[in-house]
Amino acid sequence: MNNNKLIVSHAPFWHDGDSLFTLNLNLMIAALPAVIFGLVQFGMPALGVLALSLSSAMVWEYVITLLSGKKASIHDLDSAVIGLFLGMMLPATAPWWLVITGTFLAVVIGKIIFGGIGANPFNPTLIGMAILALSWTTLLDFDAAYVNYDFDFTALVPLAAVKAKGALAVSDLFPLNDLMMGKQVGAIGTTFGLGLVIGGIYLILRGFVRWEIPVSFIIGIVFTALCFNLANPDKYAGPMIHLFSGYTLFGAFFLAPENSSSPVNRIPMLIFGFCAGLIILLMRNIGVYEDGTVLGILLLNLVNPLIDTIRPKALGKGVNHA
Amino acid sequence: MGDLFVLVISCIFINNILLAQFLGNCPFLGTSKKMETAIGMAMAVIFVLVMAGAITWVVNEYMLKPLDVVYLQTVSFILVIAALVQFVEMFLKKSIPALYAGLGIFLPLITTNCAVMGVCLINIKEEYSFIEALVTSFSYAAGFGLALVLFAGVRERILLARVPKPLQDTSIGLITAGIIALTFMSFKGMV
Amino acid sequence: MISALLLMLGIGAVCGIVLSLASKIFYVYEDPRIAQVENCLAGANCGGCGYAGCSAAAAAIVSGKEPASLCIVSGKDGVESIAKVMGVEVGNAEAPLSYNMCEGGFRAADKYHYMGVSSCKAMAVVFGGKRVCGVGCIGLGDCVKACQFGAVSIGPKGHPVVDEEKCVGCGACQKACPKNIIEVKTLSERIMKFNQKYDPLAPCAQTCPAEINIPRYINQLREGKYKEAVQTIRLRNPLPLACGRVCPHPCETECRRGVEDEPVSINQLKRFVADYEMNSGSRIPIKCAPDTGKKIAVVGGGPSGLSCAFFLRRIGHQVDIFEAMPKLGGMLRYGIPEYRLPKKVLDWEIQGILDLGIKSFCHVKFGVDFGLGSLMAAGYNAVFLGVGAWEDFSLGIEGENLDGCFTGINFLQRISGGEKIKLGRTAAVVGGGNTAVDCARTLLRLGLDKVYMVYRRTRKEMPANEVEIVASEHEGIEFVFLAAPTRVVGDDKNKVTHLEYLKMQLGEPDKSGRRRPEPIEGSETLLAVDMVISAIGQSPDASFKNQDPQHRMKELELTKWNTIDNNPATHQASIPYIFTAGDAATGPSLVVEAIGGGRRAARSIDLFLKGEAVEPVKDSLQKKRIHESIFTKVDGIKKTARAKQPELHVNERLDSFIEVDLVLPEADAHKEAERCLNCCRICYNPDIVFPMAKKAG
Amino acid sequence: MREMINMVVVLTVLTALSGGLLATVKAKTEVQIENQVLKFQKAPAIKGIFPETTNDPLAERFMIDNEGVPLQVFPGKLSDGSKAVAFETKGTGFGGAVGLMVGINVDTDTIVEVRVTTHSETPGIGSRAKDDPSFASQFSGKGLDTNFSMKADGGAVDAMSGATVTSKAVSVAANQAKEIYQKLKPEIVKQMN
Amino acid sequence: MAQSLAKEFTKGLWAEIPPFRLVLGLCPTLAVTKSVENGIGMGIATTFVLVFSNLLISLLRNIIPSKVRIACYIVIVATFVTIVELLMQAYTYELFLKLGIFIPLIVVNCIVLGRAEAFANKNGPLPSVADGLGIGMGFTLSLAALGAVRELLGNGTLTIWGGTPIFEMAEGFLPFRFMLEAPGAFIGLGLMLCLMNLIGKK
Amino acid sequence: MIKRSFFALTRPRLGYDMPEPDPKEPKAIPVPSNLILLLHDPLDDARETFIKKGDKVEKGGKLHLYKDSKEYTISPVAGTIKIIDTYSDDFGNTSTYLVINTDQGLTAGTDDVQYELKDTIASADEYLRTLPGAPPLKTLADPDIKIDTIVITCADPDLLSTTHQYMALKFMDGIKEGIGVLKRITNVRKFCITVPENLNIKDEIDLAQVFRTSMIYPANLPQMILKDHLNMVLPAGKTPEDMGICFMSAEAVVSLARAYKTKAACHEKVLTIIGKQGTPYRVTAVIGTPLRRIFNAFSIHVNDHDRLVIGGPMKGFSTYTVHHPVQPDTDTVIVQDRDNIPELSDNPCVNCGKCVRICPAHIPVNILVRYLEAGLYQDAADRYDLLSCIECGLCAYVCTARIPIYQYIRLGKHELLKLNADA
Repeated sequence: MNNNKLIVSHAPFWHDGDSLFTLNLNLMIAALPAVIFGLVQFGMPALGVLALSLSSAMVWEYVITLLSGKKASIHDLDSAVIGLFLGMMLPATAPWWLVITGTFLAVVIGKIIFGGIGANPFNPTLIGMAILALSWTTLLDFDAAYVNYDFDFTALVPLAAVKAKGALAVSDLFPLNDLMMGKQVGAIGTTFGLGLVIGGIYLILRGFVRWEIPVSFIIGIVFTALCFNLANPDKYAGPMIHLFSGYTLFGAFFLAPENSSSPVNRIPMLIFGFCAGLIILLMRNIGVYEDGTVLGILLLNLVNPLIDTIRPKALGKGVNHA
Repeated sequence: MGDLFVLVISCIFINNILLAQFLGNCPFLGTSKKMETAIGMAMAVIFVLVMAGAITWVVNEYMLKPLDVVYLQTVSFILVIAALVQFVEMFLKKSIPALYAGLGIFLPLITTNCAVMGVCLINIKEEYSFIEALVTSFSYAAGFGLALVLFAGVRERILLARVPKPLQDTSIGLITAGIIALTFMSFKGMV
Repeated sequence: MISALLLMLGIGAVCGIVLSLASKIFYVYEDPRIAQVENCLAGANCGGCGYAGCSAAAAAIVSGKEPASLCIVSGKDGVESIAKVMGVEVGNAEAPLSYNMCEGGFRAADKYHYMGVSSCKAMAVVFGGKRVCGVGCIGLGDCVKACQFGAVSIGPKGHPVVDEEKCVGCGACQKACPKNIIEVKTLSERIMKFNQKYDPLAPCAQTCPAEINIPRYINQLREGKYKEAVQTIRLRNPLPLACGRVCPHPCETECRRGVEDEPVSINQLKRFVADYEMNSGSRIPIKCAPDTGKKIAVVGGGPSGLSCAFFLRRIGHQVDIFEAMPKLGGMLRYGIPEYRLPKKVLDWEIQGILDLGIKSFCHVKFGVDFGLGSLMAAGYNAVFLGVGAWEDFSLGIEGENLDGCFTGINFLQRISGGEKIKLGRTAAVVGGGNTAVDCARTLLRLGLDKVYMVYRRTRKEMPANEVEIVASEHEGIEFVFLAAPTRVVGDDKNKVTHLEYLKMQLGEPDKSGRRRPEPIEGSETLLAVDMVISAIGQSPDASFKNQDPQHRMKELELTKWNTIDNNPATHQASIPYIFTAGDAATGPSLVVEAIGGGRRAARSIDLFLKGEAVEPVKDSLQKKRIHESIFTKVDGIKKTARAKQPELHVNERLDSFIEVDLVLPEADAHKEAERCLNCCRICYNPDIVFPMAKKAG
Repeated sequence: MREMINMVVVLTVLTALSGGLLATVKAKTEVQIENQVLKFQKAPAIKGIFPETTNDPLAERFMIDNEGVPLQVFPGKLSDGSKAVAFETKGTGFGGAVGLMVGINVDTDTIVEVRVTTHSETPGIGSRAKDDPSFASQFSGKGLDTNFSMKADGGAVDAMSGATVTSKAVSVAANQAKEIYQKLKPEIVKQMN
Repeated sequence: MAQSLAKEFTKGLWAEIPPFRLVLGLCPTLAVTKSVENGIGMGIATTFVLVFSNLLISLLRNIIPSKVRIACYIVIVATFVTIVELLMQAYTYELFLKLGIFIPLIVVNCIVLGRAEAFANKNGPLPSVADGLGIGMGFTLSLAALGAVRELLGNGTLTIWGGTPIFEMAEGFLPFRFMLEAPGAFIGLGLMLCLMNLIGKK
Repeated sequence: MIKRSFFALTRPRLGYDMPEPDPKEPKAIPVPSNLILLLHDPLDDARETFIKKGDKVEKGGKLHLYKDSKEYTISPVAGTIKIIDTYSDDFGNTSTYLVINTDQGLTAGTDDVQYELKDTIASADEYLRTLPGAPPLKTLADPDIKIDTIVITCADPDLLSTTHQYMALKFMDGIKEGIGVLKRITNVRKFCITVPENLNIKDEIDLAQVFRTSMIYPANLPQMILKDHLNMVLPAGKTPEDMGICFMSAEAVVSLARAYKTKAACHEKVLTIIGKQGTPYRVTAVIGTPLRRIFNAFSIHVNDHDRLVIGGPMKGFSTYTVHHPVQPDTDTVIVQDRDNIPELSDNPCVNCGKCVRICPAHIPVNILVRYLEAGLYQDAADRYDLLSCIECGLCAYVCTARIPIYQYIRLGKHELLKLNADA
């Protein structure tokens, strides 16, 4: 008699080896260049904010799963990614309670109550960020945040400066080179444009992020910015300032392609990215917001279920049986 | 013309009747579980709101004002709206059953929809002209419909997700609505 | 002031006139129930239910898409009044409840490690699920996920537990379960549930002709829930007191413990809880479904009639019983002697059944005092014939009519009726069945010196219950085996003096494997007795067929054994509105058969009254076994002795008709209940670990 | 038919009764309501604009017609003897209309003071327009030839930081007041006397 | 009698408390709960309408023909709403300003019509008044609770009546403004609903 | 197992395996003492079986479970029936298994029972259904199904398997002969052969149209062959048979040809066995041989938590017992070591969309799987193309959340069938 109990499962019996863990790990690896630059630029406080936000996000998830008696799920690193991204979007001077509240909002309100990973209709990081920004505007004002820092470049937030003074007035303050190399005031992890681009390209090449969304997002930004800029170059800044300042690039590579809140079909992905870029520029140029990336992507998240219905016809669907 | 356009944008997006003015939440949560229902409801609201907006404007302008009994607004409006809706429902049911099936069945819901009454009152309060009243009524209704349809899209997915038990249904619906309200803040200041 | 008044008057009038005119002009017909239901709803048109307004919700309720409890605004009263509007169909107003069949105990071992979709349905299609036990619960909790009301949870033992408070009877769990473990049924449906081959049933429950859920009540007994145990039995058997005393308990023969040890004394446990109720001084209330307004006549107040009447009454029909004898009970009263089933006990039990609201008319004989015509005229919708088998077979030998010759049932009946019969000193009882034994033991108690039992075959072939035979041996009855009576010898006064019989010997086994007795030529022997009682079998008394003036009665067909011809699965006779069960249909058989038959007939009658096709139960398990539930060995059983039936001492019992068998003491009952292996409440490893590996390797 | 008549009659009677009842209640509360409106909405603003007057602007209020829309005007005799008027205009902010009471010195054609009367702005941000004296004080003493638009739009008003839209609403209201005043000045002066 | 009245009254306070148990009357719940004061004011106004319309409807329930009953109820409710509106204007003007359009909109509050149809329509005047009072109080309580949460977090104060806060957060507290905004109202109510569901689990 | 490449901008490509250019003779497994045969009739306690425990069977004897049952199997050995019992098969099927104790010394040679094989499809169906390769004779013989094209697949339908390619390489003559037989006994006039594009077949095939199929999975699935080569799109929920097309493996054709040539059935099935290290072995074994016998021959030890896969890694099924018999359609058997089995998870879909983009049938798998998880099978079929699925398993292969998507789909179709059957 044979008492071996074999494993019985359903086909396929192979797997390509991807898992949530590798996906999220790679997202974090891709964010590293920008993170390291931010740490160097903003020093210990930045490290504090990042460490706290990463750990508190994981703790929130752990606590909630514990309370609701579900299986612990932090090992998939999803909450770590949310925490890291949220931290990257905060100024280095953010107080501890702001970080913890932010991760709570992001992880619990943004993700867990919708049913955990994959079920969130909106990008959790952005939900946390949007609520923080709505509540404590002054604390997230980067101009005010870095008063005590001594930078070797213009210590003005580019987008805010553009908005307040018009593009013409600030045209010399922000050379493209500086913006790309992170010589600008902003959140911990979003100033180093080059680093973000490198991270983004890494993700795209390794297939962890669909290229359609970042590319169309950037096209949307550049195209709209160019239109505005051509219409009134004195008031509206050119595409490069818009692209390399604020959360734009971080949004393009890390926020907009967040899996569960973005489309999966090709055409919808292109629409999604482009419209996000467009709406962000509208908000920057004619709305009340200086940046708008956060709400812009959230708005497209909302439309996502609707546009993702544009999809190719399935094989054999609607074929008349002859 | 430009003013009207601004009015339309503002009514649809910025002062969205549901998300900014908190009107019409009961049917919003009730009819957003399925996309088809949401679309039907949206259409019905547009239909009724435009009619109600017109008729209440007339009642106010040519009956209440001349008689100096503006304080009877509430009573007269609601009665007129209720009668109108019921009449239209009966009319559709008999005469255009196809339309009734798609849209008419939502009519009873609208009688007690505070969005309809609310918009009529806003029209009077803001002292809009007849054309403006019609346009605002339509735009508010379109805003309601837009929010409803978008919400239904998201909600169809949420219904399939593993939402924790105590949060299911209305609770998560409200929270989602809150986030939608948040995203609608994008349009702030655009007009 | 005046202007306001006038304005409002105007608006009101216009609205009123327009609406009332419109309601006439644009009138469209719709199901009147929709309006009725809508009246019951809150009318707030709030949309909270997900429907577009109350009339849409009402339409959904009327069309059956939604339950009556759809509206979140109208309270409990609203739901009830909606149910009333909708309750035009019988049983709809009855609350369905969820109920799981496979419960508690340990889990069967797995035959493999499963990896994949975590759902019972998914696992069930992969090699029938990973459990070795094929009929039971898989335990991944599809039912829990399906329940919207949080009423189902996986209990500590890994099986679903239903919280009846929260259950609304929506049926989602039932749909989710791939193995039919969990069911949503109304009380009526549960009463009318018959064993089907995919039910998780222990071998005992498969065997019981009344289909009682034996492991369930044994477990309830073990947990001290005697009332619940009685209710479990009453779901299938209205006569637990009587059955607990006289049932030959075929279930015990199949008991899985009996494979390795002595079987559990199931019947004594039944008797224990039944006696517990009787002795507790109060009756456990029996729930009945709401009245349906249908009327059924039950002819014959024996076990099958009582059973049929009981179940029909419980599912809401009105039932009247007609009995030819002075009292109800049939064979239980007149065929079974007092020392086995005291009349007091029987009276108590029958009273409980009548208390449900069943009327009884005794001393009226079918075909004589009333007939089919009068029943139909009285407005009965269906008739159940449970007239029993009261006609003794005659021996067909010379001298059968001599003074001192009796027939079995007739004799017992007369004794039970209190008639004084002239007795002799010695008697021969011909036959080997229970009736014969009963006659013999009764005779002893009547003070006879010597009682012989004359039987054609050997003791091994005697159809009487083993315990009865043993008891009669104890009581001193002499057995004359392999003896075929040939003649009753009488004296000149026509009084019996001897019984002549021919000795027999066993021949070669025939096709059925039994060795047929063959007479030994010239071996006539005389047995000196002054009484001969022949108890070699009975048939129904079908004289009503010819006595009834109703011409339709001619259509009632009988079999060659005089039993009423019927469809054995539905118990419908050749006249569609007549149903029959018990001895009248099967010929002499067990009480418990009659009870099961009565319930099956009740189901058919119910179907017939509802206008549905009277069809047999689908995938019925009557007298079949679930293949994989039959084991040839059961591991890990520590042998413990079966509880002994306490009985009256022989000396005491011979002089009286006091009940011989006594009820188990509580402690013993519990001990005996502990012996139950909980089959189908626990998943078992049958000796086959997994079929493919059995002997092939 | 009877049923129909019954329906119509019941509904009609009910509505008529309702009308009568409401008319009664309205008549009883009318004066009180008017007082309340003055007390809570206008009085604090007037008080702010004309801290010291020799007359009672509330009591002396009068209505003039602005292209068919009645406009309530509060005349004030300032302590320095000059005459001033105050009236209310509206601009649109985040949460609906922002009411602005504008006091204008009739003699000098300069703004005396402005006060926000009603608003439903975000507490703490937009509401600073009402609470923050520095914002309102920008208007004080300005001539009516000033463009009260925001500086970004080429005007003379500094926005409150973080409350651009509310600031805009106030400036719109102020500009509107300027126009109305310029248009109706003769009428106002006539009425005041 | 008294017992059953008490039952009708208390069920509105917990077992059927709107808008948590009966998910109705969401619009005012969301809109006016920026402070406790507003919530209580709205609640009292609604209670007033509920009690009187319930009373009148239950008195007239045998006179009103069923086909126009909804129209009649609406008229009755609207009348009381207007009365409340006028009274508030006359005596609590500040509150009236804050509640704004939501006072006339009580007329379309599903709770009021719902109770009229579900309860007053079928019961005598006394139980109807008890029911109206209970449901109204429950509504007031809910609004006050949500108002308290939103005000405390969003503004750092608690104002029961009359504009002066009875409680203020410590000096360094930076208010969570989000709670005062529209999204905060939705999410706050959603989370409270979840809490009620959790507590409601037996 | 094939892992994804480091750079994964494009979608993964899984290539079919190839047999060695000049394959060796397969290793023959001796006939074991006990054979297990499966009958597709479920065992019903109520009915009396036609064959009984202890009955003697002859080599080539036809076995019915019930007197009138249409299902049969042919005993490849002479022996005694030892066990008749129920076997819960994969995907809700219940069948019956017979254990036959082989009479020693009677294992070689021709069948004891000779059939009268006529040149009609009915006659072939009557005796040859259980030939190695499981020729679809039942379909061809069914008068209700009109078949006008037969596609012979020399390409293996799943990865790792090389059985059919081996047959094509070695027995091209047999295939040609088989086509001749098929032309003789059926009315089908159109014959196609699919040959993997890299397979080195020198013979000219003139009897049939030759398709050179791609070496990238899932090019050899019937639906893909129809789409790529016959320019025919199968309507959702339809089978190729509904369209008049019948697929037949190379081995089936070869054994059919042999059966007609020798007038006797052959029982030796060619299999590809993939050991724990991924080593392929080619064997022949009598149908009914328990797999354990084959493993013993190659010293493959199957332990706890290992996985035994019948068929390929993408579409096969895993069984729970090493006694599972070789079946007429068992082409490949894979033994996976416990360390090589990828873990599944109960994570919900994270919407990464890899499945959507790899799906050859363009199904919105991300939404579909949500509906299936929620048990909304009808909606899934109506709105999200459940029935369009060609069951290649690629979605589950690439799933980041490691959801058993393919199982959900199979379950969904299965439940839907049940639902529709009930209705």
